[in-house]
This record gives sequence, C-alpha cells and structure tokens, in this order.
Amino acid sequence: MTEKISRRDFLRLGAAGAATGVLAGCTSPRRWVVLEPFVRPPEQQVSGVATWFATTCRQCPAGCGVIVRLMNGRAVKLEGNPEHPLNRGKLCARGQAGLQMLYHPDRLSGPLLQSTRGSREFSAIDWNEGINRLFQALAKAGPAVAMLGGATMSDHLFDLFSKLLAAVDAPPPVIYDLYTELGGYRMLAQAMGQVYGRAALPAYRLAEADVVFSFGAEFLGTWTSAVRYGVEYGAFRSQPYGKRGLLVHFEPRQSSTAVTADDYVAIAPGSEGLVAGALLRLIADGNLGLAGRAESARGLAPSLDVEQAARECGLPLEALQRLARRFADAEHAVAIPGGALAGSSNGMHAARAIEALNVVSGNAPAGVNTTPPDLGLARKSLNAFTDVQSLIARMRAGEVQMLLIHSTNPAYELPEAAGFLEALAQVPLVVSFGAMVDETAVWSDLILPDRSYLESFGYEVVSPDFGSPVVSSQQPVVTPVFDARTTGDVLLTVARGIPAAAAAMPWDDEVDYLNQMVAGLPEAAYPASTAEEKRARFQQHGGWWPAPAVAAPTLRPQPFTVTAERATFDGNETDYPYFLHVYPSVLLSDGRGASLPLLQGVPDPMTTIAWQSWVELHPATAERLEIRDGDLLRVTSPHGEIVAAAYVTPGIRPDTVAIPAGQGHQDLGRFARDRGSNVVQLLGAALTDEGGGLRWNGVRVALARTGKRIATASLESKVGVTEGLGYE
Amino acid sequence: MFSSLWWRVGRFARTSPARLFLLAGVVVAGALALSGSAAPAGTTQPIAFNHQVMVQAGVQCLFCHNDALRSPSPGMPSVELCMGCHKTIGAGRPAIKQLADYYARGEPIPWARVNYVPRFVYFSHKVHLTAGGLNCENCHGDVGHMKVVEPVARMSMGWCLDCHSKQTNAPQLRDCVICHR
Amino acid sequence: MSELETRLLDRGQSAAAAPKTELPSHKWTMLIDLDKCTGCNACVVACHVENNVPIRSEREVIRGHGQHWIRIERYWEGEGDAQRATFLPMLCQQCSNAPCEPVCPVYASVHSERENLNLQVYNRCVGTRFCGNNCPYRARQFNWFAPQFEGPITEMLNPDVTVRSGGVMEKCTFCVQRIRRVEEDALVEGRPLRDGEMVPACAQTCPTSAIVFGDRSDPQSQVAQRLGGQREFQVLEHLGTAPNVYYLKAGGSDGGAG
Amino acid sequence: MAEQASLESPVWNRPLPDDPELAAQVREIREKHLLQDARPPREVAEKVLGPMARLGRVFWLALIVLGGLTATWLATWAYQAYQGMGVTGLNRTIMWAPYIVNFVYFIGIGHAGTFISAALRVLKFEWRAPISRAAESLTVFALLVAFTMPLIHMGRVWKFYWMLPFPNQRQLWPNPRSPIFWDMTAIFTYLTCSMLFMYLGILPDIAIAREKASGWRKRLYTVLALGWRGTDREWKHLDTTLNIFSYGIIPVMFSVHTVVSWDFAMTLQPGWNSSIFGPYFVVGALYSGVGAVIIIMAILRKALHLEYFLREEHFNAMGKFLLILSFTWVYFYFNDYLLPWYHKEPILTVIFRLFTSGWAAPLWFTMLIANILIPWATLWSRKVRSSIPALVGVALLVQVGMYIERYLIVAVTLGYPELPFDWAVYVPRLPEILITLGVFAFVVLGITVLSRLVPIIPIWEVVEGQLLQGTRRIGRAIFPAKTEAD
Repeated sequence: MTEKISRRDFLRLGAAGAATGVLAGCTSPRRWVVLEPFVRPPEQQVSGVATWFATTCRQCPAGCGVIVRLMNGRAVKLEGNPEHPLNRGKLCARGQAGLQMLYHPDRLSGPLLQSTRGSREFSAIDWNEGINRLFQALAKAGPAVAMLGGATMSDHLFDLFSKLLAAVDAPPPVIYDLYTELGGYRMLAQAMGQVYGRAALPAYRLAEADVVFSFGAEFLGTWTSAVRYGVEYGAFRSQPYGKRGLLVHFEPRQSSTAVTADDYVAIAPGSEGLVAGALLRLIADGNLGLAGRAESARGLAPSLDVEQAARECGLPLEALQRLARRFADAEHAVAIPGGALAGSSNGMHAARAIEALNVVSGNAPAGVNTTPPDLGLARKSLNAFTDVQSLIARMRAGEVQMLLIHSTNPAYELPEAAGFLEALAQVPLVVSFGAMVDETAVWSDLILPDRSYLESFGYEVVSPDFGSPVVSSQQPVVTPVFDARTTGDVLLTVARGIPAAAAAMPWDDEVDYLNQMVAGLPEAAYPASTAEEKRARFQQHGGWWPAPAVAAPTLRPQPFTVTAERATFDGNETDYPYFLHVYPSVLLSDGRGASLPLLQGVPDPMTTIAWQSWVELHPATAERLEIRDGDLLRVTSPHGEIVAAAYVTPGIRPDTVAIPAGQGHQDLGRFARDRGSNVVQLLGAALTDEGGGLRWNGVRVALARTGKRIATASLESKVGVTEGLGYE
Repeated sequence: MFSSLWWRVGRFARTSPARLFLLAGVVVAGALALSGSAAPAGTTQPIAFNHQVMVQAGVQCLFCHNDALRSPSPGMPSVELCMGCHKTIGAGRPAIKQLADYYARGEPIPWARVNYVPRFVYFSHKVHLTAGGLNCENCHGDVGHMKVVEPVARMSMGWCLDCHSKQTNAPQLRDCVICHR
Repeated sequence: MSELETRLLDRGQSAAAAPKTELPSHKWTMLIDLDKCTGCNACVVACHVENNVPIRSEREVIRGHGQHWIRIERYWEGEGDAQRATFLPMLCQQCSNAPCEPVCPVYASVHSERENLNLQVYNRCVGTRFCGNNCPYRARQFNWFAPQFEGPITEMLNPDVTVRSGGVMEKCTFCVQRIRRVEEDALVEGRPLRDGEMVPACAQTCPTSAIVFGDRSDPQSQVAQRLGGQREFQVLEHLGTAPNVYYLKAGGSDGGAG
Repeated sequence: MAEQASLESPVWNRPLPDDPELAAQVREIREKHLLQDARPPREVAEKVLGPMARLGRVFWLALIVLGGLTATWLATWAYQAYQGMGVTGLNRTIMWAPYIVNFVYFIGIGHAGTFISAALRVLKFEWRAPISRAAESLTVFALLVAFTMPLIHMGRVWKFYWMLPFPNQRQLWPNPRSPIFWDMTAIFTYLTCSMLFMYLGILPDIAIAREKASGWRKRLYTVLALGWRGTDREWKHLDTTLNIFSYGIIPVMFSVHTVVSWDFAMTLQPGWNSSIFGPYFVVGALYSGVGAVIIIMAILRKALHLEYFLREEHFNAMGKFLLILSFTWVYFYFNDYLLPWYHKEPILTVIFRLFTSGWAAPLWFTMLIANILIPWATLWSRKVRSSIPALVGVALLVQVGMYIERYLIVAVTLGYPELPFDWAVYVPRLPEILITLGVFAFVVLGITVLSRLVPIIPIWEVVEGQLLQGTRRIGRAIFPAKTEAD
C-alpha cells in the first residue's frame, strides 16, 4: 500500500507539493517550479486523483471509523467511514482536526534523552540506542516496572504492553485519563454492573425514543460517543410529525446539549440523582403512566420528601410533576446518566436512580446487553482513580524502578493533591511514548515518540457499541512524516531480548501480530474467503462487524436499591460561595486537543471564544462583583487557585461558575503552550462515595478580581447578541 | 548639461503646445510598449531528453504520460517506467547513464516545467481529451518533431477563452467556475 | 474509451470536433434544519480543512480578523433566567440576487449562471472589500494578512482549492471544487448527476444531518422534496437577496419547566 | 493691454475729486474694494511676484516639516502594502473606514475651488478674482490625495490597473455596475478638467513671470508658458476656453460627489442606502470646501503678504457663503434623520440611539456644535465675518465637524449590519493615523510649493478687473461701478 512509497520520495513529493501549494494562491507563475515524478509509483496512485484509506479515529476513545483522502501521497481530508456501524460516515470537530495530529510542526523526530528532568534540554539519540536503553532498563527493573496508559491507546498496543509486563511479572498497565474520568466511563460501567449484572459502558438508543431525559450527559458535545449520539439525535428529531421526540436536559450550565433540548432545567449541581429519585417517587405515588410503570417504580423509588427535593434541585414541584407524567406516559422514554454526576460524591447513587427510570420505562441501554462473540481480542478495561493512587503510592514507596507512559498526560491531567510529580521523583527511569513533548514528557528521562494514529497499525474494540460488536481497524495512510516508530514494534523488538516475553510475543512485527489477530475473527458483514482476503478486507472496510446486528436479548435488571444521597462539596459556603462546574471543552476535550490550531482557533459554540479559557458567570454574579467580560479573576478553591478571564453569560445558575477543561498547558507544542489556565489545579484528590472515582464535581470556589483585563478573543458582538435590536 | 536639455525642450515646446503633447504621447507609448510580456523562454532539463526520438521510435504520448485520460494531470512517467525500456535500450548513452544513476540513487528526476498554467487555474486533461475531444497536439504542438520541447502557445486566459468561445456551449464554457475555484 | 485511444494514438492532426454535450445547469441548494443543529462545530473544522481556510492567531481574532467560511452564530432568546441560546450556522447564502456581485469593480465576485453560485475568483480580487461591506450576512472573509501554514501543516492543504494570498476576499463556495469534480466525472462518463453524489464538506460531516445539500432543479432530490414546509425560512428574506440557503425553524419547547 | 490702457487716463492715477467730502468717499471705496484700488500693472505684478521669489526661513521650515510628514505617509503606505491590510484597525465587519473617510472628505474640499472660480466666473462676480487660483490649487491637490485614497485602501494595490478599462489578454473589463468604476471615472475627469482649467488661467501670469524672472525660474516659466505671447488671438482663445470650461466643469463637479455618495447609497447597509445621499454629499462637500478655502486664503495672505489683494470684503463674502451652505447642509442632514426616526427601521433606530446616547454621542454632539451651533451663532455678525482670525476659527471648526460627520457615516454606521452577531466598533491604529496626517500635510505642502512657483494671485484677472471698475457719482454720493468699456 502506501508503504511502497519510500519515505524520501514522499517527503520530496510533499515538499514540492507544499512549495507550489503555498506559492499558489494568487502569486504569479514561477518558471522554475519542478515536476518530480515518483521513482517507483505506489499502486493505485494516479497523480491528481484522490485515493482513500480507511482507518480509525483516535482523538477520543470512542473509535469512529474514518476514511482519509490522499492526493499525491499527502493526506488532505478526513471523513467518516460511511460503512462503519458506529459513526456511519459522520465525524465531529475533533475527528476532522486529526490531520494536524499527523502534520503537527512540533512532533518529535527520533528519540530524545533528557539529562535532568524538567530541564527541557533534550539530546537526540538514534533509535537503536533508544530501544537498547529501554531494553536494558526493562531487564534491570524486572517486576518493578509500571505502565500508565490512556484510553485512546489502541487495544493492540494495550495487549502488547500487558503481555510484556506479564512476561516480567509486573502488574498490568493502569489505564486512566481525564477524558474518561470526565465522561464517567468507569463509574457508569460499574453502575450498569449493579443494575443489569454486566459492567459495560451503556449506549442509549435515541432514534426511536419519544422522550429523552438527559441528566447532565453532554452527549451532543463530548460524552462517550458524541458522533453516534449526534446521528441518533438526528433520527430522534426527524421522526414523523407528531412523534418528534422531546428532549429534557438537567444541568447547572447550558451546554450545547441543553441548548438543543426542548426543556432545559438548570438544576443545582450534584442534584441529578435527587431529581431522578423524585421523579420515581412521583410516578410511584401518583400512579402515573402506562400500565406497570407505577408498580415497578414503587419497587425502586427512594423514600424522600418530593417538595423538599424539588426545592433542593431548584425547580418548582409542578414542573417536576409534569415531567414525571411526561416520562411515565411516553411509551419509549429514555433516561441518560452522565456528565457532571460522574464526578459527584453521590455519582453512583444518581446513576442507579437514573437507570431505575429506564428500568421503569423498560428501555435497557444498548451496549450493555450485547454480549459480543468471543473475538479472541484483548481490550482495554479502564482503571479507577484509586488504582492510579495505589500506583502513585508504589512509586512513592520506591517500588517502581521504571514507569512507562503512553497516550496519557498525568502531569497535566491529575490534580496536584494526587501527588503524582512528587512520586515520580522516586522513579529512577521514566519513559514517555508521546509524539510531542507534553507536560509528562518534560518529567521523563527517555522519550520514544510513537507515530500518530494515521501512521500506524492497530485495532480498537469499539465501546460503547450500539447493539452490534465492532472491531475498528487502524492502518497507516501515509508514509511517516517524522522519524517516529510505532510503540508496538518497539515493544516487540525489546521483547525478543527477554525470553519469557519472546515466548509470549512471538511476532516479528506488529503487522504480523495484527494479521494473527484478524485471522481469528468470525465471519464479517462483508464476504472474505481466504485469510489473506480477510486481512485485506479488514483494512479496506475499516474494521470487522457481523452481518446482521445481533438481536439484543432483553436484559433482566438485578434487584438493586435506589437511595437519594446529597452530594458533598469541599469548602464552606461563606468562604467559597460558588459551585465549580467543570466540563470538557467541545473542541479541546480534556486538553489533548489544545495542541491543534484547528481546535484552538475555532470558536467555542457557547461563548464563541477561541484560543482562550474562561470562567462562565451569571450576570447577577458579575453585577455583584462588578465583573466585566475579560476581567482576569483569581478563582480559589480549597485545593488551589487559577487565574482566568471572566465571561458573563445568562446560561448558568447564579450559584455556579463553569470552567472548561483543556487549556493551561506549559508544553504540548507551540499552539498549546501558555494559554489560559488548567481547571484541574482547582480540584482535590477526594474520591466519590462508591466506585473509587475522582470527585471532580465536588468543589466550591471563590472569585476575586485581579484588576487586570485581557481582550476576549470572541467572534460574537456581545452588545449585539445580548441587547440586540433593543440596544438603547 | 541637464539645464541645457531643459532649455531645448523649452524651446521645442515654446513653438507650439501641440509639440509638447506629442512629446508626452511618445513617452506614454514607449512605456506601454515596454509593459508587454515576452513569451516563455527555453528551459534546460536535468537530462537531455529528446521527444522526437521517442515519437519516431513509435512511443505514444499516452505510454509515458499515462494519467492523461483518467486524471486532471497528464502524469510524469516514473523513473521506473523509463528504466523499464532503458535497462536495455541505449544503455550505453550518457543521457541514459544519468537516468540509471537517478534510479540507482532512488531519486526522482527534477524535470523543469515547460507548459505552465498558474496554480489557481484548474485544467483537466481528462475532460479535454474525452468530452472535449481534443488531441495532445492541439495545445502542445507537434512534440514529435521537437528535439527540445517548447511551448507552442503562451497559455494565458485569453488563449483558453479563444477556444472555449468557439464551442457550441460557449456561454457555459466561459463561466469562471470552469477554471477558477 | 478504446476508439478514443485510437483517435489519440493515430495522432490525427485534425482534432475531432467536440461532442456537443450541453452542460446542464444546476440550482445548488442547502437546507439547514435548526432543530437538529447542536452547535458541535464539526462543519466549521471540516470546512477549514477542505477549503484551506487559514486559522488566525489569538491576536488576530481579538482584532476581529477571525476567518471562518461557516460559523455558528449563537443568539439568546427569552428574558432573564429563562434565556436560552440558539444556534444559527451562518455561511455564504449564495444569493440568486447577490448584493456582493454588482459592486465589485473587477468581476472578482461574479455569478455563475452555470452553477447558480456566487463565485469569488481569488486571483482576480484586488481587495476593495466593497463586496464584504455589502454582504448583509457578513459571510465574506478578508485575508487581512497572508495566511501562514506552519511546517508540515502545508502538506494537508487541499490541492483542489486555491490557497489565497493576503489582501484577497474569500468565502464559502458550496465546495465548488467538489461540485466540479463530480460534474467532470459525470461528463466524462456521459451520465447525469445523481442526487447525493455531490456533498459539501460541512453537510458530509454533520453528525445529525442537519445540513442537507442538493440540486433544487431536480424534483426528485432530497432538498427539493423537503422544501416548502411549515418551518422553512430564509435569513433577512426581506432584503430580496433570494438566498439559496434555506433554514428550518427549531421545533421549540412546550413551555419549559424551571 | 496694460500699455493700451495707459495711453489715455490710466485708471491707477485717476485724480480724486476736489470736493474733500467726495474725495473721502472715493478714498474709502478704494481701500474697501481691491478692484477700485487700482495700481499700475507692473506694481500689481510686483506685489505678487516679489514675495513669491523670497523664500524665508518659515518657508523652509514648513517645507521640511510637511515634507517629513508626507514621507511618513508614503513609508507607512509601503509598510501597509508589504504587511497586509491587517495592520489597520479594520475588522471583519467594518471593512472600510479610515481611508474612505479621507477620500470623501478630500473630494469634498476639492469641490470648493472649482465652484468658486467656475461658478462665480459664470455669474460674473468680479470680486472673486484674487481668490480663484488659491481655491483651484486646493482643488487639484485635494483631488490628487483623494485619488490615492482608494488605492491605499486596496488589499492588492499592485493590481489597481485591473480597475481601468484597457484591452488585455484576459479579455476582461471593469464592471460598469460597480460605483467604484464610476468613482474612478468621475474623479479622473474632474481632476483633469480642474488641472487644465487652472493651468489655462495661469498661462498669462506665467508669461508675465517669465519676463520678470531669471535663472532656473526663467527656464521653467519659459517651458510652462507654452510660448504665450499675449496676442489678441491668444487672449480671445483663452477667454472662450475658460468660459467653456467654467460651464462644463460645474455639472462634472456635481456628478463627482453624487457618484461618491453612490458608494454608500447603493449598498444594503442601513444608514447608507438613502436616496438623499447624492445632493446631501454635494452640499456637505461645498460646505467643508468653502471653509477650507477660507483657511488657505488666510494662510497665503500671511505667508505671501497679500494684504493688498485679499481684503476684508473677500473674507466677508466667503463668510456669508459659509453661513448659507451651513443652512442648506442642515436641511439635508436632518432630512436624512427625520425619515428613519419616523419609520423606525430597527437598525436605524439602533444607530440613532447610538449617536444620541451611545458611545458615539460625544462625536455626534461635537459635530453638531462645530457644524451648526457655532457657525449659526457667529457668522451672522459682520464683525466675525470680517475679522480674519475669527472666521478662520469657525472655518477650522467646520472642517473638524465635517470630518467627524464623514467618520460617523463611514466608520461608525458600518459597524451595525443587519445581523447583531456581527456588530463591531472601529478603533484607528497607528498606520491610519500616520497616513491621514501625511495626506493633510501633503495638501498644504503642495499649495505652499505651488504658491512659490506660480503667481497664486491671478495678476491679469486683477488688472483686468481694475481696468473695468470705476466710480459713479449720484448727487453727493459716490458708488463703485463698472466703467463703460472703451
């Protein structure tokens, strides 16, 4: 395939293309423009005609299928893979920006060595030396090796890492990153385990739903599989007239999901569970809705005083009653737990309460009920924050000789209170596989840059899957732009030197490994007779999925109890008058997008601000504190403080301030460095009541003006959109 | 000297205003004449390639420029394609040796452009050869009799429009979107 | 194709007269269902990538030089705490009666009778910015500085789209390069265009399929089918610019709670 | 001609009446009216040519300062062209502002010159004689500057010639539907006419200067005089030509600013697309123009010691002009507000509120005070009109007022398009400021230099006027009157 173009030719092509491309525009023709033919033309390469390759998006853990448009060996456009069962040809903003991951000017070319950590003085070494150092360190450390990975790490890489670690009897990799924590992936899976007996990420079918209650889940922005939910939402809205679905959204802040909802209820932070409980109570007591609903509700409804609950949530009782009736009367009603509740102390309680609503309406989520046929493929399982804490403890205790870090950025993503960096100081050797120098790489000794996902092989078992299991394939679409090497090959090379590992990992490179894995897959939707064809089709179609979506067996909910717990918050009301609402930015997600100009420079949908980070305030709050847009505020929580610019918006509760995650990088390339502030620094390391998640939605903050201002880089005219024509 | 020149001009002009305007006219005309642009000059190629020999040997345009029918760009032959024949044919000649060296080094041959349209003009060989019903010769001249290929036309907008205006569906073919996007 | 090849191969000096293919003209139309728009910005990024639209730095954005061919305009509805945001994707409306065209002194902003589009011929533009002033939608974007694509980012530039230099006006073209590509293919294959064959980058990626694109003159096309409904409206219709972008009103709330 | 007149009873030594009372009257008339106060032609010529050649320290100082500013203008322009238009304060909503404001303003003051000399010539107001050329020179330089403004404003100025109709290989022509095309045409015509008009008027004076001058001036004038010898035939031709021009130029003048107003009136921008803009712009132009002429007159009078030529009567008359134009302008201006205020088109209401109570209020009220309040309050009184400092003060205020008025129309109104999302405010940045300063400097510089190169007072017209003037006695009173032509 494209592997056939030698790197040199590709770069020359690229160079020539780039040169003309930029000179192009409206400048006058240059006689000296040079035509450079291929030395050996790659197959299916017609100059001036696009070729397409299918692979998998790795901008977030969802695993959408993408197809890449190539012109003369250069990737010029990403599009959703229309065949892919998950995203069906669609793609989100972050997915579209993926090409800049590939062509980022600050990507590392070749391994780096850092003499003193944090000095940012790297010395380039060649790959053999880099791999040797890794090998020796690994041989020396033996079982005292630890691995910290992120959810966007391809499953095949996870498999290789686990095999390698197992071979040296080290504990398995810890998979944790801020994105999945903010999405509540692990917590929700656990909740599903308790409700339905199978711990898997739920996927809610909106297409046929007529009423959807979303409890803070920003499923149209960032939550779990935003693209697929977008597709579902489209279908949900275009149902025949009269059956146009009704979407009700509960969240303290107007997210883009809240905006598109028919009813938006600005509930008090952490009260999602309470609302759900109250709804159950009302359905049970009021004997509402279709046959059987009230009965099942009676079995589940927690004991609570509805009026008081309504007061606590911050919406009138009659509104609550109407909503309860709405939900109970709808024949296909769906309740979605997600968003901020995942980080509340009472997250699990809330999740159960909300899932109980689904039990009442008899709509179990997809994804949980699909039991995929045994694919013989390893797949990541996310770890809880507690696992990270124990890893940190081991590091502090000096039990970790060597730490491997791949596709996660703990130095940026973990709250200071977690004490990661202190613990890191106790680790003799830290190896980062980051493609760019990020905050963590700065605190590591050896960087072995991995290739971007558009340059490397892999597979991803899609999760959440919407009914049918999907294995999404990943293949290189261009010849590598930089002298990076796929971590898979690096690991396999290292493994050869370690007998146990060599036995466990008998493949000569990751392509070989992948072929073995694919060979084992059952029959797919597309015809493939020979094993060879199977592999080819796997890559051509962009993955494996069974012919007809296997009919989901109806789930039997386990017996479980719903309790109405109040959320707890750090900091007392007098010193810290405002709730802090943290949310992943639609564009920068948890901060991994901050390195891409395409995501930095595009205005955020709610504030139309680009390149900056901000604090969203209610006008009343702003008036009280005499704050204008752009005023730099000192935001103080019991755990830390940051300085961020104010943005006054009616789209938030007066008792709450909201700060998006994603900005405030010290590193991660020229486009991310030194912009805005990192909200994580306001968080503590406290845990949720159950499930051992990070309690990131449990902090109150105080605001103070610093007296400084910055100009807001927003697209909108604030006067225009707020006063509009009534401007006087 | 300069002042004396002024004096002469003065005297020349004094005799009648008409003469002064004449003077001005001459200057302007000269300026306009100079402002005209020259036709593209010859280009030296990295290898002394001779189209005439190839064509007389019976090699067709499409054999080397084999993308012309399926792509907007005619396609430059890959070094591999050249070597396909020249491994044996004329292997001894200096030019072929150069070619072989490029192939050995795995380097593309940096051919200099001969026929040029600016990058903001989108010309499709495919369309002109198929739906357009044109031949290579119509734009590139009789390459078969050129030792060194030279452009036969200055490929300016007017040149394109002359032909487009002659077609039956001229109004549509004169639409800006046909070439600019 | 074979007879064609023979014709080309016999190197006959007299070019066979062009086959009289009457090129069909189209009414390209975009339909944006505000009930489905979630403001996710996928269209914006897709457009940037497809059309080589430069990303402007923070300093430039602050100075009002932000440059997007399609943008999500966010307005507020209602009063006080009942205020709700609404999204209005704004792009060149491809007016049939475009205010930008007559004012351009050099025909850089011209109407394509063939595609019924407003063209912006970048290489003809001299940058008087008259068109930009006269566009009531402010859909036209001026290159206040020459665009900068750093390092390898130049390699993702789309070769089908001109890279605009500084001092030039640019705007949404309904992905005219894609339109031309499918048309040229259809022409070569001697068949009419199929509905759905031509999809601009924004419509292609829109997760909720809020953006629908097609040829209105083909009564079977999806847009033609969906036009003329209750919710249909056009932005600033009263100005008589006759846009080719139609919007569908959002379904709205049933008198929300809280 | 002077010679012929001097044969019998040369006007400049007509005896005073013996009666002392009548003599006093005659003396008074003579010092009031330039044309009554006849002197021998040579002396008149000397009064003009003398100071013209004497280049004092002040002149050189002015030359350096103004030249410096002009150089800054050109340098800034080069910088802007190299860097891109982004160096200005313009933004994605307000794509026009600083240069177009200057453009409209300078076209405006360009109007007065030709208006005064051509229109007053047609109307046979002899007293205008000494003013006309200063006014014309103002026109020429103002138009030159105005002509550069659209170029400075262009994103790719090096392609400006695409806006001119000339045969080219692209088979493309400029767009006749675009107001800009007609701008170019009208201004170019107007500029050419004004230059020719002025040059023709200068010819005889150049010839006079040629006789008197020596050295490089001599050579220069020899060339410029185009061999003028002052034969009757030449005089006849000159007179006819000037008449033709005077009649021809007036409609052109009206067309120019009307066309300029189309740049705004023919858009969809609320506050611009108003049918009254044509006449409104013309009147506004004359208003600011006459003010500018007053200032130039005062400066020249001081710099070149022209007290003999530019007298109270001239300033007084110009003052009256200014007042009348002020009335007319106000009429149009409030027409332009009355209707919006009546039909309450939303955006116009926004803009109106913005002017009356928004951030633009200070500008707006300054404009009203400078353009209406002060002129109306002062110019009615003859004392003010005839005191040069006072009148110049008012004229300066009118300049400020009219500049702000153009600024409000172009730079502020444009910030409020139909969709509130795009509203914006324009804040000038250094390049615009430097360029604006530079062009003002250039105009003054041009007139300064010109006034030293050619007689800035039309000698022959003054002499001619003096020859035709006399006095008539009715009873015990003496009145200025035309002498019967001999």
